[in-house]
Amino acid sequence: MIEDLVVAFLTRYNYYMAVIIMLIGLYAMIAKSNLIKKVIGLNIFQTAIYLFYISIADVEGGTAPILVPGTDVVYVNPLPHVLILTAIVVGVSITAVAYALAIRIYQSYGTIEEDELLELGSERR
Amino acid sequence: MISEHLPILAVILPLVGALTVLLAGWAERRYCYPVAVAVLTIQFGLSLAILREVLRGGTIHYYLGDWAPPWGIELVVDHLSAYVLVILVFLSLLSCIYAKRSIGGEIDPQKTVAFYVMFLLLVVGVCGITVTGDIFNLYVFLEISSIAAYTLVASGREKKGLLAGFNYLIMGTISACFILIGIGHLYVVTGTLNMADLARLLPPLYDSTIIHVAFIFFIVGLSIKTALFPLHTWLPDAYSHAPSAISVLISTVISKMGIYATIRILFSVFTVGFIVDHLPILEFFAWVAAIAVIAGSVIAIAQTDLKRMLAYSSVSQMGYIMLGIGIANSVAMTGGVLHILNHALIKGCLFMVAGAIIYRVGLRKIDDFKGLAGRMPYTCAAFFIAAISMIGLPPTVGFMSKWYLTLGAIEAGEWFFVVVILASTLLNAIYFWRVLEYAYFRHADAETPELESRVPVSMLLPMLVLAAGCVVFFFAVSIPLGIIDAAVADLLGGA
Amino acid sequence: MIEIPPALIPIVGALLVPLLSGKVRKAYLLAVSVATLAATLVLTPGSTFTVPFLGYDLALLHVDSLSLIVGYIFAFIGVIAIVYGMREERTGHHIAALIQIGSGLGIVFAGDFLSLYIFWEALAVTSVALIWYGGREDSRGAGMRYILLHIFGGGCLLGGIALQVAATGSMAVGEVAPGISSILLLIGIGVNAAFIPLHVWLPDAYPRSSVAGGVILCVFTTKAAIYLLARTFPGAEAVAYMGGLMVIYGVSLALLQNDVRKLLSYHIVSQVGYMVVGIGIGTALGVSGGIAHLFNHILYKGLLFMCMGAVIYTTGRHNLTELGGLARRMPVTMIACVIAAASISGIPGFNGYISKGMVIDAAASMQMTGLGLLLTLGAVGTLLSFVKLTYYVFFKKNNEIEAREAPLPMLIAMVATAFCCILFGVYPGLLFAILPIPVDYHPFTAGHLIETGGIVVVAAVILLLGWNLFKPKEKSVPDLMEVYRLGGRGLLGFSTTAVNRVSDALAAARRSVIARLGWFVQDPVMATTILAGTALLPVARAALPRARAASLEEDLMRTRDEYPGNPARMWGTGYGLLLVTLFLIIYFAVLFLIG
Amino acid sequence: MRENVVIRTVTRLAVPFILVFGLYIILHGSSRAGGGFQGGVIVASAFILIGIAFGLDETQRRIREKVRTIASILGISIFIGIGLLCILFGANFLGYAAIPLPLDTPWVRGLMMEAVEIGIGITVMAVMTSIFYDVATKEEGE
Repeated sequence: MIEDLVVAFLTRYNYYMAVIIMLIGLYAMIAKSNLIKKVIGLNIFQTAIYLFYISIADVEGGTAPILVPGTDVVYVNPLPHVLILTAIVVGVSITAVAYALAIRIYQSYGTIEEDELLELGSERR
Repeated sequence: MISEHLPILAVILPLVGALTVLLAGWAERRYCYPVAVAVLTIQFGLSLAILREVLRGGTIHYYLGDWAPPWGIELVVDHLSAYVLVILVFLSLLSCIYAKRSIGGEIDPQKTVAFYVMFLLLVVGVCGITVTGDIFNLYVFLEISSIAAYTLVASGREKKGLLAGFNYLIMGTISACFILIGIGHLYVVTGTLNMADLARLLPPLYDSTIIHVAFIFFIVGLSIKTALFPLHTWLPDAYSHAPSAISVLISTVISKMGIYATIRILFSVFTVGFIVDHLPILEFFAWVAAIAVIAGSVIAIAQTDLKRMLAYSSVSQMGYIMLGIGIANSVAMTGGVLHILNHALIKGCLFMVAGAIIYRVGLRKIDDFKGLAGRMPYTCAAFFIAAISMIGLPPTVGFMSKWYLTLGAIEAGEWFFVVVILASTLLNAIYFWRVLEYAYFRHADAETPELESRVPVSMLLPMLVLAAGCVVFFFAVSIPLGIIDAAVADLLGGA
Repeated sequence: MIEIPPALIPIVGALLVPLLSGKVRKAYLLAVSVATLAATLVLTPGSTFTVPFLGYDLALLHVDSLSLIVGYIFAFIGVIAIVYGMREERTGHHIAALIQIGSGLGIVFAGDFLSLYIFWEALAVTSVALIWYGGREDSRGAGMRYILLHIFGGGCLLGGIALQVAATGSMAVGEVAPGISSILLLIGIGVNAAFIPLHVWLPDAYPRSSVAGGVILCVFTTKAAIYLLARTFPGAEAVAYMGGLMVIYGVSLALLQNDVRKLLSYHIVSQVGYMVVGIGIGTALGVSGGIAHLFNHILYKGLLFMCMGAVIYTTGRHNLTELGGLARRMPVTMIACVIAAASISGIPGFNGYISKGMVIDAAASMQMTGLGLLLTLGAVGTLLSFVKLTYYVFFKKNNEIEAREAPLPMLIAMVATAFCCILFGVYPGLLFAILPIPVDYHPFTAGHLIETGGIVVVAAVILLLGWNLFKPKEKSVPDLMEVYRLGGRGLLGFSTTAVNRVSDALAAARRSVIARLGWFVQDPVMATTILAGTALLPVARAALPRARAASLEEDLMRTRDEYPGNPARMWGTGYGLLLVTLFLIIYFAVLFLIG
Repeated sequence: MRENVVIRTVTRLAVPFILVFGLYIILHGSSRAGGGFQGGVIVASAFILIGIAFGLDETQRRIREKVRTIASILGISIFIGIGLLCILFGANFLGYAAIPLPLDTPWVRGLMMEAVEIGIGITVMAVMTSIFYDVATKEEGE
């Protein structure tokens, strides 16, 4: 039983790792009251996916996908890297927007602690 | 010559437009608006041309850089995409026209340039989603438009808009990540990202756990994007605290974009064979949608703020569309896809009315609307037509989708859904008649100050166009139906 | 002649009303209604007018003898109602009235269910407008309840139509086979035809409508439903008994009313009951009697609403207890009202006598003795309540009311209608000539006259014995609407209070779960120690020496104090995030355990 | 910002190398592991470093917002322009091979790809720098 689980874990460990990191990110988003920390949580969440993509591109014993003429080498799959590059750009833009929003929130509310924001919001209502 | 390149132009044009707006705004801030409207008008013409091409010659395939799939990125425009594209561009155009005066009071003047640039970037994303045939491209365009949407929601003077935008950003990004991870899973097992290719390669692998996992990730991610009921939490705040023009834009364009992406993933990537036979997710989907229809309406009844009421009504209407898709026979699908058009017309009109009321008399609460019809007759007439349409009474478009959904549910033998559709009619009636009664049949309090209550033409015109659309498309329903029939046949053809 | 659907004339005509004003508008309204009547009169059986739509051919004009007779009377009363409502100044009121007339005609001439449904809903929507134009404080609620009930009915009708179309593939209006679709259709029609217990909207809304609106309302909605009933359910026995129930129920509640138009409204229920009986019986005599009664009923009930409308218009009062002594002040209205009362009570020489007799005869000829008895009883009750109505409005002494005769347009409308009541009462052949199914019925036979005489005698005896019983009382009589209102209030309460409370409770639960989770995760090892310690403390107290236990307890307290405080909270992104997390955890667990 | 000789000196020394490295990465987009995104970020990091070392106000004055905006527009325009050029010569969008240059097809492709990568690099550089400056300065901005 235990061995089966271990085998199962080892063959798919990149999936589990991705999920674990995602959960860490989600935890930060849920439990941290500071908006900046929430954004960091979001980044961790995204990073999990980047890592997942990179891990699926891996070919055992493969080298970086740069053409080496005349030799018989195994390359790792380059496409996920390209995709993830795009995803990173998207992620960076989202982070930038999130921080900009956090700054604006700070400017208009004077705080970025969510419990205080919540109180301010309910007062206004 | 140009006609071959229409799909890519549909993406490039608003992008160029965004840059032009930026440059124009540099020269003089007030040039932004005419440039943006001009760009969107051309874009609308373009989308009509695409629709014509599709109707004439069937699905258009366009290979970027002449690289044939699966290596290159492929743009595919079929009936459904052309149909959605035309609707979305049209609504963007109208809300852009509408934006001119409405943002005057809601946005800092120095942000006007950024506002229109973001507006056009959102259109880039939306158009990209509709024309792309590549699943990763879909993700990228989804994110482009979403990022633009986050900033636009938060662009107003209203402080709560910032929080709403932040929440929206968090939820939206999580959903995008789920979609991304779904794409990753699919890539692991098939090695391709082209939708048509995926649809071809997936069937032998339908029993693989990874496919199931990927599918569920897609579903959860897309449900957040479309604000399907239990995951709708970001929607009410975002809709009600955004500037009015943006409420119009996201309630029509962004929500439809999510629906479109869902349909694409469900039917063009996974195909009916999977979602019906291997993982009976559609049944589940339909039930969730039915709950959304009822729950959204019930919560909407409790709202006192018009925009918020409309937002919850959107939750319910998204459920309506999803119900049609979930029942998944051709009649119900027709109803669901038709409701994409209908809901865009109706909700666009309603949010425009809400924005005009806020703009002119500064009222948000339904209780304050006493005697409004006398002061804003055209606005209230537009609201009346749209409300009737939302309830689903003839002669308005809302009736047509209700009709097809009912027929579809009956055909599928799903009695419960028939009841849900009829019940939602009743619930819609409750909250819309309340507004109508206040606006038309109560006399204004004596102490209400006589405000200037003429709505500017740039706001009134789009509103009336949409209201007229609600009636016109009832009589001319065969025009969209002609396209939808072909689209639905495409989607269900894989079965 | 060009044959166009008469429905389109007032509906299209209504669009121009806002552009006109003053005398031009009045002339225009009259012209539109007369044109509608003309367009109806030129129709001949077999005329068609189809519009292709959605792959179906919508037959906007499907003319046979049944639709013709109903169409004639609808178009005629349309003209009368427009004349009657000339004094009305509100633009919206005219638009609603015209669309209402058009929709009624639309239903009558619709050859398919889809266009029928469109007009059906238009009828409901414009009715609400007419009710709300009543302007009374309680009009609003009544209009709201009206539209909700009718949208419910419309929904059922739509469902029934959809089923019918799915089953037969045909949109054509015709007889419906038993099944779920027939039940839904029956509910949908029943709402409009005021079947018990769906009738509540009628006495609720009609008394609160505008004066001119009441005349229009009392004609179209219920009668269009009866027409549809005749098309779809001729000869359904259950329907016949429903009609009998309506007759009695309507009459009994009418006798107890104080508001004049409420009294008339309950009489609509009761009189519609006669028509339902006739159609439910389904024989030639029955259906023809029902339709004839529909024809006559529109005349005298329209007249009654006009008279009472005139009374309300000139005096501003609408309760029997407050009225009286108007006979001398409003002689024309009084005469018209007496004619109408005689008609509805079935006095020979007036039109009600003819058709009521037909229905009762039809019931008798089918050996439905019980039903016949009910109908006769209803006739007695009707007579009683109209004696009461005319007495308390016109003849009772009351000198405090200052009133003048109603304005000229109203008088013209009333006199014209009263004339028709007598005309069709004296020359029933005129009506028999246009009935859908030719019948051989002789109204003025000795048997019928004796029967009527019996009714009058019984009524007179009851009046003599129990005059005081019929004295109007101020207290209003409860009806089923109260029950429905409770239900509606429950729903509103549910969505405003319960939903909020549940969501608050959920939010609180979520916060506490998150807070605890957050607390635990700050330092899982220490947290476990604290939890275990707290759980084991009682055991330790029991098992260990006191000093030892005390020191353990002290340790625990210290650990608790030292524990990183500040339990985490979460924010508006709300349970969406939590759901996603839950999903991921489940996914993780499933993947890990199953592989 | 306080005077810090070490940081300033190191920055002075490092920035040219970073820039050159960035350009190298950008220019290897067609044949090696490189490209506009990566290179653009590296170049941007040089500007960010300057901002940290010499103070934001000083740097803002040197590299104005307008310049950054123009740069980003320029970059996208290069990308779109080349794409449309291909359409003009009868190929699909970004179908480089159709551009009539007196070279072999692979060379044309490589050259055009480089041009596109340069465009992307300029945009990424400009946008990244803007993000940093806008977030770091106290003015309002998104």
